[in-house]
Amino acid sequence: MAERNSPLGGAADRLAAVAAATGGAVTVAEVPFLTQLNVRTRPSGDVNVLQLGPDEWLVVGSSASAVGAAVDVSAQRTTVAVGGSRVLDLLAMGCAIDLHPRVFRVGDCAQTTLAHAPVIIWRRETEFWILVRSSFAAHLADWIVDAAQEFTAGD
Amino acid sequence: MMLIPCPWCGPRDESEFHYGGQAGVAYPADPDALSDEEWARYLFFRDNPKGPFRERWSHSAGCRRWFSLVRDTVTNEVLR
Amino acid sequence: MSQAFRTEAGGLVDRGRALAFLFDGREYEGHPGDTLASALLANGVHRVSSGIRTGRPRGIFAAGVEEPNALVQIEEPFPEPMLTATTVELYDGLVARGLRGRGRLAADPDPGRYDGMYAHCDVLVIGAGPAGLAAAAVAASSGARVVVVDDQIRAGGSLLGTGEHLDWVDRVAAELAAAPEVRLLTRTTAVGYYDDNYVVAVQRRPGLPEHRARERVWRIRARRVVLATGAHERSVAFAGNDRPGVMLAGSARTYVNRYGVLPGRRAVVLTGNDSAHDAARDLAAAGVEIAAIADLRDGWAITGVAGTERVEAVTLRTPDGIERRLEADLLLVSGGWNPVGALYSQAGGRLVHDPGLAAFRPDGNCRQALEVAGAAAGSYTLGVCLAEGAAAGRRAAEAAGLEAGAIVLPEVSDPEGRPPLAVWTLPGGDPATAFVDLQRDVTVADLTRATGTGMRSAEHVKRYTTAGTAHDQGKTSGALTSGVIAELLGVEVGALGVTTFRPPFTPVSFAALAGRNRGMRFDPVRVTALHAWHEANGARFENVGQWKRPWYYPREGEDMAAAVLRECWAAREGVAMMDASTLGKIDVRGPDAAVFLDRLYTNMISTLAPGAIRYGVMCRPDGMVFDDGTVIRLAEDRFLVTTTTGNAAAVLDWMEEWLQTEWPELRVHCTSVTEQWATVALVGPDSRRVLATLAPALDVSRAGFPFMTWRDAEVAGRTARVCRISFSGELAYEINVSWWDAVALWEALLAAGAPFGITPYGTETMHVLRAEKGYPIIGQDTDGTVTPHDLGLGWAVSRKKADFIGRRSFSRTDTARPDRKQLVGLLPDAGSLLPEGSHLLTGPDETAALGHVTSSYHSAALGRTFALALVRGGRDLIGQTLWATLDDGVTPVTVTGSVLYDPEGTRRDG
Amino acid sequence: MAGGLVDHPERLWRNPEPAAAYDVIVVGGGGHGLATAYYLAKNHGITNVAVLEKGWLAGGNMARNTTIIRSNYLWDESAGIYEHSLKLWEGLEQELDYPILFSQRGVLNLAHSLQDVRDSVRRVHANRLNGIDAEWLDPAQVREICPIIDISPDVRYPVHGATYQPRAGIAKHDHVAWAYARAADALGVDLIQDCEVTGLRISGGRVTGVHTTRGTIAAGRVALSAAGHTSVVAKMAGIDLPLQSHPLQALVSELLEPVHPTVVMSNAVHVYVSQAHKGELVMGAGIDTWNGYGQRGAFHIIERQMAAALELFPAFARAHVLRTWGGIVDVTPDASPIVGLSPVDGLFLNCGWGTGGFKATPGVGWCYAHTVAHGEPHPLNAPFSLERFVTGALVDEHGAAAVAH
Repeated sequence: MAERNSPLGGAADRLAAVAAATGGAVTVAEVPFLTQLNVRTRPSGDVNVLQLGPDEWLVVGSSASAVGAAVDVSAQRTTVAVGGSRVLDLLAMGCAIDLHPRVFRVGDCAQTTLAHAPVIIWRRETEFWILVRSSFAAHLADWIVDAAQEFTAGD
Repeated sequence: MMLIPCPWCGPRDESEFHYGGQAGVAYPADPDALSDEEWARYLFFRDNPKGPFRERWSHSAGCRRWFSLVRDTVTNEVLR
Repeated sequence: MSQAFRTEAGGLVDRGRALAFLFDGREYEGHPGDTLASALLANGVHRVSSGIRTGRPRGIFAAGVEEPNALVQIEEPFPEPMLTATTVELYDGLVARGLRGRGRLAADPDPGRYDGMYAHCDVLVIGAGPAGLAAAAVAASSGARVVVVDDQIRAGGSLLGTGEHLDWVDRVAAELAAAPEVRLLTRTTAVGYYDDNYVVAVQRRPGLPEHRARERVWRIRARRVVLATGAHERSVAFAGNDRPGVMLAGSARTYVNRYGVLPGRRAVVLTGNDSAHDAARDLAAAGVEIAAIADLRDGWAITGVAGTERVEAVTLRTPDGIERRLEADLLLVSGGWNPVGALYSQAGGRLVHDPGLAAFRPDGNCRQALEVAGAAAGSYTLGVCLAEGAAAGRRAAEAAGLEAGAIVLPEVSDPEGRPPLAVWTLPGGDPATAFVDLQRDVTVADLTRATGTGMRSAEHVKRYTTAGTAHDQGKTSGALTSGVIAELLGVEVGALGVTTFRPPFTPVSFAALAGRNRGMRFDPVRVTALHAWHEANGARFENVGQWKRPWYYPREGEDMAAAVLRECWAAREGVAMMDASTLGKIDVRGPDAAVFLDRLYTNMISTLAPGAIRYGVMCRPDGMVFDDGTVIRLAEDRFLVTTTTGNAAAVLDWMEEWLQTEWPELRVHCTSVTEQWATVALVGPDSRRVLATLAPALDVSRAGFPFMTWRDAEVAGRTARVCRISFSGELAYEINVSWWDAVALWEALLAAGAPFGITPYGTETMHVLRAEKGYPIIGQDTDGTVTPHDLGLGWAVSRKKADFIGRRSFSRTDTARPDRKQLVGLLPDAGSLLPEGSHLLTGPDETAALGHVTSSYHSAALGRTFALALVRGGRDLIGQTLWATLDDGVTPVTVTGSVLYDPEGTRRDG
Repeated sequence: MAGGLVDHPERLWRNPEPAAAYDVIVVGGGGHGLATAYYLAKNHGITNVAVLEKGWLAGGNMARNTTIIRSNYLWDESAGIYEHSLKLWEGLEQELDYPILFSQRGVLNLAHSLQDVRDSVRRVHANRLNGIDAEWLDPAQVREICPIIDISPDVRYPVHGATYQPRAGIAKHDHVAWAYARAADALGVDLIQDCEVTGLRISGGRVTGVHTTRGTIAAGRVALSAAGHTSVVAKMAGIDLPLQSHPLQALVSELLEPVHPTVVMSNAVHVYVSQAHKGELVMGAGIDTWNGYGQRGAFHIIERQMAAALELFPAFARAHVLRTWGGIVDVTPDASPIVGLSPVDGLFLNCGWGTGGFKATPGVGWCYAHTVAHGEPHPLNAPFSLERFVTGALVDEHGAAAVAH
């Protein structure tokens, strides 16, 4: 049976080439096939996700509105990991929100636009994960490759 | 480029939002009870003040929440 | 002649390197650090252009962005229209020419790259002169995030022109450049000040390779802004004040101190304030002979300027009334200084007239979080500028919740000065040669003529004469013009005011503002999981919103018409398939989901049984059709609704708006799953057999899988949801799988369908198939003025429901009219294809149209052309003949019902 | 000569003190108010008229628009009044004896999608039936009219063609206003500036005058013509209107050698551009979505417009934006104006022109003057009554076939 296809599966080489061209100033790669579950409920206070078993998780929060909804959106978005010494400058070329570490800390996330595409930006330890609607993924990849030219050697 | 204070996401550029016009215009409880004139008022007539204006915004590029605020339509200052 | 006017030493140019350039066809040399203007002056070139109206010779008048005269056209390396010689940084190989009025655009595409950056900071300091540097240094000492922008190639501002304390400047600049949270941007001009401290600055980045941006737009959001933009010197209106060699005194001082250039050999100084005396001192020290300093405050006057191409002599009247003719090649003028208030004005601040200052200055209570420091605030002595800057920096740090440290400021002692004279015009001479706006060639005579017409508003006079509207936006002429008008009208200049400043502060290239948002980046291109396959298989694409959708798949030698006929034929007689993934999909769930959808759709949704599907229509409150699609009931409390491709986002917003703002009590959640699912429409009499081979476990029989129901099944080994719906009237299925599985499904369908000649088709064929059945396309057969009844969709409008959005509007007098435009079919009598947009008349010579053609096609199934149209009272006209307009003439058509193919619906179940 | 002063008359207008009473007071000294006053005097012999302007004459939208003149609107009602206006434009320079620099250089309305094409052809056919010159051009023909347009098919939103109205064009807005002002003044109309209306005097359901910053002035009839601010003024009479006021931005470049021979409008990508007589490129942007009276818009609107402009006109890359500004447009739910009677006797409405105000100036002045003089609408503005929002008989110019500006 033919294998699955991720939105940026065909762009892997182009994305990998960015790190080489920029000498590590910008690194970019797709993190495909992540499970994403959209949970709708309005807890008051902390929310925790408990693992109950190999295939079972529990979202726990003292809830004001009990009614919730869980929708599988794993394929709705794909994930693009961007990093490198100039990653903040790269993102600043297309994202209007303030990603400075004083303001946007490790673990923080924001729903906004990057290169005019709707995204979720999630700061991880060493890189940013950009969750992008699958239909916009190719556009975002093209944009990143283009923007990274500013950091390519040759000056 | 105004900064619009989203109650959930904090201040964001106005370009992340969808403008909803005058706030507090409720859908009539019983449309059939309204004359055509009254129905037309609900459909088409909205306040258009020069100065403070309570208006609706939706953070369409973010959390998709609707909220309202008061903005001065001359200075664009968000008053509350 | 090689730089005969360059001083032996001094200045901030790199004398070790020579840069060759061409101006008006002649070769010259300058040095790194020169502007085109300073390099021209170094070579004794004063005349740069001519007056736009008068044609009078014009020279270099200033040394910065305020220059009104020295307009140049860059020819090489790439044509660029209308720059000022005083702002063009000299580079090797520059080819330029003087410009009289109009610039020239290149015919070839611009090879340059442009980009933009967002920046955020606690403190934005605009201007790196003494006040700005002090502010930035103090703010930076607190650890605050600081951005400093300055339009020059190096920090220093006015100190570059006076040559004072440059060691301090360099030290502070170096410290700022090294500080981790500070961004010092030189060659960067703040051009726009918008709401909520959003400042736009443009950075020039010369000398970079082509893959890097030559200009960059900075969009800076600052918690607090310090405006340290300095002041511009202004002229005085007197006869002959436009001659080459007439120069602002402070600018001449800058040429001497900063560029090591003598703007002339022998100078006469005409001033109403102290600053020109300092200029004279520096020029004298550099070797310029000062023939006279005529201080208007002491009763001096000027009665003549001799020379056309260049000042040759100046005639003065001494305080005791003696006329003296002085040989001179330079006439230095100072009519006073104007604080640069453009950005303050853009920020929403007011500029008020300060008689003591003889100028307009910021009133100091702008609504935005900014403050003004130094000359921009009207403080013209160095000590005060430094102190104001430091204080502003400290307050800005405090506003960010940080504590500023101490910094070292240069020791300065401000001299006692005499107050400046408010002087606008000087008597004598021909007012038609007394210029207020040199670039627009506007004179005192022009202003007099304007006020003579009855105009009383400065705005009128400026528009009448065009004063202040040129490339320099009146930087040197604005206040002067107001002053002269006030004199003419006999009012206080303060009462007259200055005109509002508009962005940008200096001209900005279109390309810089466009940045990288060019070509495909202008607007994101959205594609489906199958896009690569479509491209590889020769699809022509149609833009639908941001999506690229396959339009048709021409084979070798096929034109569009042939390809579409073939695709239609396959769907009607065999089996065909289409990528329908772009349809919007929204998961709607919650105990009140059915109630919610009942209110949004015109038809009844709550009666839909789980497992079943219903076509639904949405209206706006005004009763006009907004969107349509299918509603799938997945469970009691769970629906999946589809929207048109273009409306997906709008419909989700629409749902959220009603849920959140009108019906918060409804327990419903809406989630977009448009990209979660890839959708393939499998259409045609053979579609059942193709599906059966790929889904052996699925009962695809008529009885087992009836029309308008759905099944979860495994198709081609993938988890799939199969819907028995049809947008063509044929037996058809919509197969939904995960985006990840789309390619596998598509290829499996191709393989399984091969024996039946399965044919991929695009949007054009889809449109023809649905039109043959009279199914409207929202946005093509509607235009925001069409109700469901107009479309013949009355059957989809519930009469049982108490209310739904749009219902009340149906009973308005015009909306209830029986003779509204209605969707009907048309059969052209001559068999020709009607233009979409053609209008319909009751007779060949009529001009009052009954409506227009919304869709028009060749039909393979009907073997003829047909059309859909919105026609006034159309349903009553069925069977009658109307005339359709063509590009040339009219053609008869017969009105029919809108369902032209298989009206009995016999083909639906195969 | 580039940038030369045209030959303005030596005298334009008196600056009279307001009289105690007038037969008609026109509120708003913009293009519409001045034209209305002129036609009241010229066509109807009503010369005891005052035009009250809170600032300086024609200092509002008249001074801020992009001066595009055309009549190729979709619906018969719109075509009627705009075509009447265009015919008046064609004789206006002679009529008012003033160089208004009316230049019929044609307008191209570009189509960027298959639906744009359908809507465009629909508009062309509708225009022809209304006696309006209109034709559909394919991309190659578009390029013949305007050689600098990029018609290559591989841009983001290719040019599929355009509608063309040869009689359309531009004029110099200030000159038009001053021409009407001068002519009205010459016929005895009082043009009173720095005179803001602060209230409307109404008794027994009839307007009897206005309160102003320069005192109370009696009037038999009051004609509102305060584009952008109409909601504010009408509110003084207790009248609510279906209007929302939005910022609309525009900009000019430096003076350039002739490069752009016609007027190009593109709704899909929001570009409206012509090259004025002096040589500057004059461009209009999209409307800011929010209500605003600040005569200032947001910067991203301008950035967007520049990107779109370069998609169509790569040659503009190194042209420079010299000045941007904003006007206030009052927009109705159907993007068509409201011209006619009001619920208050003797009080008349002219508003909601959105982006169409300038081109309509002579036509609406003519029809509004008729409406005020006769107390009933001229046939051409009858369809634009307030009543249509109740019956639902809208004149929806911003449906699928909308062409703004």
